[in-house]
Amino acid sequence: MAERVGIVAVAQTKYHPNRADVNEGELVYEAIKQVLDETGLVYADKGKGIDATITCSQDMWDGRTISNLGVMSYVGAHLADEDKVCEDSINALYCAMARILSGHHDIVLVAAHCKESQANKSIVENAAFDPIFLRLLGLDFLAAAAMQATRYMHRYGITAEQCAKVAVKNRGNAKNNPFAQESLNITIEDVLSSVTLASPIRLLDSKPISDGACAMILARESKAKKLASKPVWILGASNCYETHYPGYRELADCDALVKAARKAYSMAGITSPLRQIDVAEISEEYSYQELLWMEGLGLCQRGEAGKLIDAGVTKMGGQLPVNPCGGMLSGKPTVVAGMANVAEAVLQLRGEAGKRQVPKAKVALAHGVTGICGQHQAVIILGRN
Amino acid sequence: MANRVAIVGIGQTFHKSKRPDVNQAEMANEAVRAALTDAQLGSKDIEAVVSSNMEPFEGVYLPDHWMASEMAACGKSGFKVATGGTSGASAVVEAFHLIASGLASTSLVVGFQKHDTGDTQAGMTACMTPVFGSGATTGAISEFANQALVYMEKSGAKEEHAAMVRLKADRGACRNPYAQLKLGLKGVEEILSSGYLEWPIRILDFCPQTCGACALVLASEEIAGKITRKPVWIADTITVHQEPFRAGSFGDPTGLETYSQDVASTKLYKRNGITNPRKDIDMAEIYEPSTWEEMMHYEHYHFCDENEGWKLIEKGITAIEGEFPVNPSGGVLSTNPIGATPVIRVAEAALQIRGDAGEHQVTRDVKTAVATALGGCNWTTMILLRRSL
Amino acid sequence: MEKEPTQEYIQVKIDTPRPYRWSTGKYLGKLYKEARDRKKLVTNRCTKCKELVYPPQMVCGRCKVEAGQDWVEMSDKGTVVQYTYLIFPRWDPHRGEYYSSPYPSATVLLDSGLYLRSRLEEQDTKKLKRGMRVQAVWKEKGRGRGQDDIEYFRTIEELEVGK
Amino acid sequence: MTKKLEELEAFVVEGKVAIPATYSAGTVGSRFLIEMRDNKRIMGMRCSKCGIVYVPPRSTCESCFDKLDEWVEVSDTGTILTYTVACQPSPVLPAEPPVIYGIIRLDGAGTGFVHMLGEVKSEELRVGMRVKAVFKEERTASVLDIKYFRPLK
Repeated sequence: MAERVGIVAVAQTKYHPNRADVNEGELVYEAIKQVLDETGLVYADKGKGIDATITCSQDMWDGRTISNLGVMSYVGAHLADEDKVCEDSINALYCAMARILSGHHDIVLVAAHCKESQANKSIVENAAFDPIFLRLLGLDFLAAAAMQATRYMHRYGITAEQCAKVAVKNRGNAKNNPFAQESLNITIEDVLSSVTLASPIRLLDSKPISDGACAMILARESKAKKLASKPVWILGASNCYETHYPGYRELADCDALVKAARKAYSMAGITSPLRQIDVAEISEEYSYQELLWMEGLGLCQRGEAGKLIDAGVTKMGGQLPVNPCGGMLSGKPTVVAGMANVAEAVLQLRGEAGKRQVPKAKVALAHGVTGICGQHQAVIILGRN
Repeated sequence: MANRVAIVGIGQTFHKSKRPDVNQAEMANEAVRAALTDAQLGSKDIEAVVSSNMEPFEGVYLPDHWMASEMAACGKSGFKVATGGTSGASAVVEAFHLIASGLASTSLVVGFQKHDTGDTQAGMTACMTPVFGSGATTGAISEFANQALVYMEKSGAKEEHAAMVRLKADRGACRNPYAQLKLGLKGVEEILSSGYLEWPIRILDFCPQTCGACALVLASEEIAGKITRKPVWIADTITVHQEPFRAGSFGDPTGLETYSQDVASTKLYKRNGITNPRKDIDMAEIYEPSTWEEMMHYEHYHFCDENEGWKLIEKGITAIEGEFPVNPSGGVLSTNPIGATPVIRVAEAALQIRGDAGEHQVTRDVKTAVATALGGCNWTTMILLRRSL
Repeated sequence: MEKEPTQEYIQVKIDTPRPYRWSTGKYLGKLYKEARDRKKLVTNRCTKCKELVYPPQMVCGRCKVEAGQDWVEMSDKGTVVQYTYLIFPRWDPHRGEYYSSPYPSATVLLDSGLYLRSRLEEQDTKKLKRGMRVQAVWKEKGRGRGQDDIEYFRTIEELEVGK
Repeated sequence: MTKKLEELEAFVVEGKVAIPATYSAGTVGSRFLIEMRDNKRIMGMRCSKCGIVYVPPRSTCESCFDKLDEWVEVSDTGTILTYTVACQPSPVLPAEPPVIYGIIRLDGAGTGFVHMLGEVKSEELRVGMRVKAVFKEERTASVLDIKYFRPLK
């Protein structure tokens, strides 16, 4: 059996609505500098430092072909190994994990950035739709998500109040997270009376525009134990695609997530996720998604996530706190969000999550999603032991 | 100990300048089907799909999502990578690691580019944002033009040598059923009378724009042993990126620069006991967007000494029947669907090892081959293939 | 694979431009400020390798360390190292139109040691030669676009110094 | 040697990336669009193995990966599977908001068809509502040759 892969350092920028004061490189370096300082690592050849870098960014958000050109100096790519993954950044971690498990690399730096503020969200997202049958309709991820929300609520009787509870919970949790972009003291009524963006999704059901970066260092077990006093281990990881055309899918289910989770759980030896997982960080660009993805993750039966939020299972102090950091709803950029979830999970497992610490967290779940109505889903299970 | 990884399926489209009969997804699907057929596997046998494409060329964000079904990716693991021209090689590298790590036992690599959709040169120009100034964004052709000028002066190569590279490429392309440009050129004079794109790059010195896709099926040793008698083993891979050169991205009039090709090949050869590349490797498929680039790459990959690249072409050493054949497929000069181009390099090198290259099978018995890719600002990825490990 | 030519194939044309608000970042911002306010090109010298970092950047990509703030003012004169000129107009993605600059593009080695990609005023390609001496001509109006505040380099009559 | 570090300020450069694109609908997509343009017919593709009828049509079966070539005409009426009312202005919307989107399972189809809904008040919308395609007078072989789907009276 191969050595396990450990996460030895994590860093995030504070998420912000507009980081016009820095370019992409300077932004990502804010996070990278921290992980380099923390581990004392330098960029070097095999055996002496970082063996490879996996970056994650999107040309469409950066407005630049080969977006990694903008960060290459800051990630130590000169005369070194670098690759760029173009999905949510949690997949860059998966890629880095493969590099280590393959035995070819010992220490890999992973860095992701996105400045949503510098592009137009609708135009970028519209470009993801099939240009022949969908794009001219003027869809963006919001409109598609809204149709998924309608379908999900219709099919399983999920209510707008239950979705609003997610928004209230996460925005409240954000008060305890120094990296969160914003925290709000809001009520269910505030959510339900906020302006409708695309029914049933309202302003407070959705995430704000956000800029930020995240960096991490992964290492094989023997190295990880030397590099960090509290390494966190990747126990399981997987990802999965499903079909593109939203009309071909049952949007109220999320088969890709079911498959990704099943694989990650089997690697991690998890048979009863709600009982075995202590804290979960789930990417919810819109409030309904936290509920729908919980079902896909098998944290409850299909259609039962509303009951969990009603019962307070996912709040701080509940059986399985979900998004103690405040989630995407409190401001995390697309692309970066999945890695930020892993970073938060690592802090939880190290017991370094400050006021948002979930007591005695030993196993954590981090989730990342890319594309239209969760077309590409990824799950990583992390553990302290 | 890492799992061994073999290429067990190879498929590509017929490459053309325009493909109105298929959308991008259907085009990729042709290559995927061909690779699965070659591997004698069904779509359900694939566990992971790694794809490569540069989004601003076709203006599709997350094209792997649009094309997921056609790439047999639904219900499978996978992701897309993009590193410029090397994207396809990056996809091979990551798919290789997925199997070597045990995270998957079979994986599909899909590279594609549909050039009749957008404007490739414009897409490349957009690799600099306007914050750096428009003087800096002269596009790829200018880069290669500058580089050619530097190389001519430094090495003593003449335009005739560039023409010989095209002639060699064309001879290969005419024997390769999948190649795009098949000109049937008779001699260098014909090439030397073609017009200039940008001094001193002639139209025939440069690669075409292509619609095409290429797919590979990679498998673990266990699976490969069950399904094929002719596995091609991925012995090693290496990626080396670098900072832009002081005086532009590709040409180096300063003589100060270290080339990523040099660093990558030196490391790769050392790790794999290759002391004399032209002897220890039997053929190469390299990424040469221009004729001049091919001659320079001979030197940077240590196929010959410095300033002697043009002599290899002059002496016919790199011809199909030569001592060390390079790009018998016709290479990038004949076919260039950028996202797929490095995958084609690997595919063609693997076909040579299998002895399945048909009319463009080289004379030399190919046991070891190397495939290279060029991207970003002179970034390199190399993949070393062997008939047996 | 060939389809009969009579088949009608539909093409969907989409030309929505994608707007962006790119940030220069802090270091390149310094160049922008000096170019706009003083018609000077500045960049930082890496405190480790002592080489000019260009465009100015917080990190020296070659040394892989923070480059520091040793700001150096570039001379506005230099020598043409390489040049090339467009024969076909090309699509400029940042203008959204075919663009054919009449000005040849050159790599100029500034006397202060920096290789700079810029345009040459001289449009007669027969008069272009490597080693020719040139001087930056700054835009009088509309500065604030960094290196683009230099309109082009004009040919100057002078002996090559120090070469 | 320690120099006082300068406070540096970034500039913001406003601009765009504009590369026009021409997407090939391909053999299957073209036939679908041409049938709508010329005959106001909505065509689907049936997988003879799985029996699924795809609308819009596709050349590869989602389920069994077989090549598909069995064209079938489906009805221009169908049932709403889901919908949304996009209320806020956006540069990509084809009309002034509100724009209503829906996924409609056309009679005879096995999948949902994504399009717009019209001649209906937002509060009347419901999953399961019966709707019918309204074609434009001037048709150009585009997915927008259908103006929208309106409720069946």
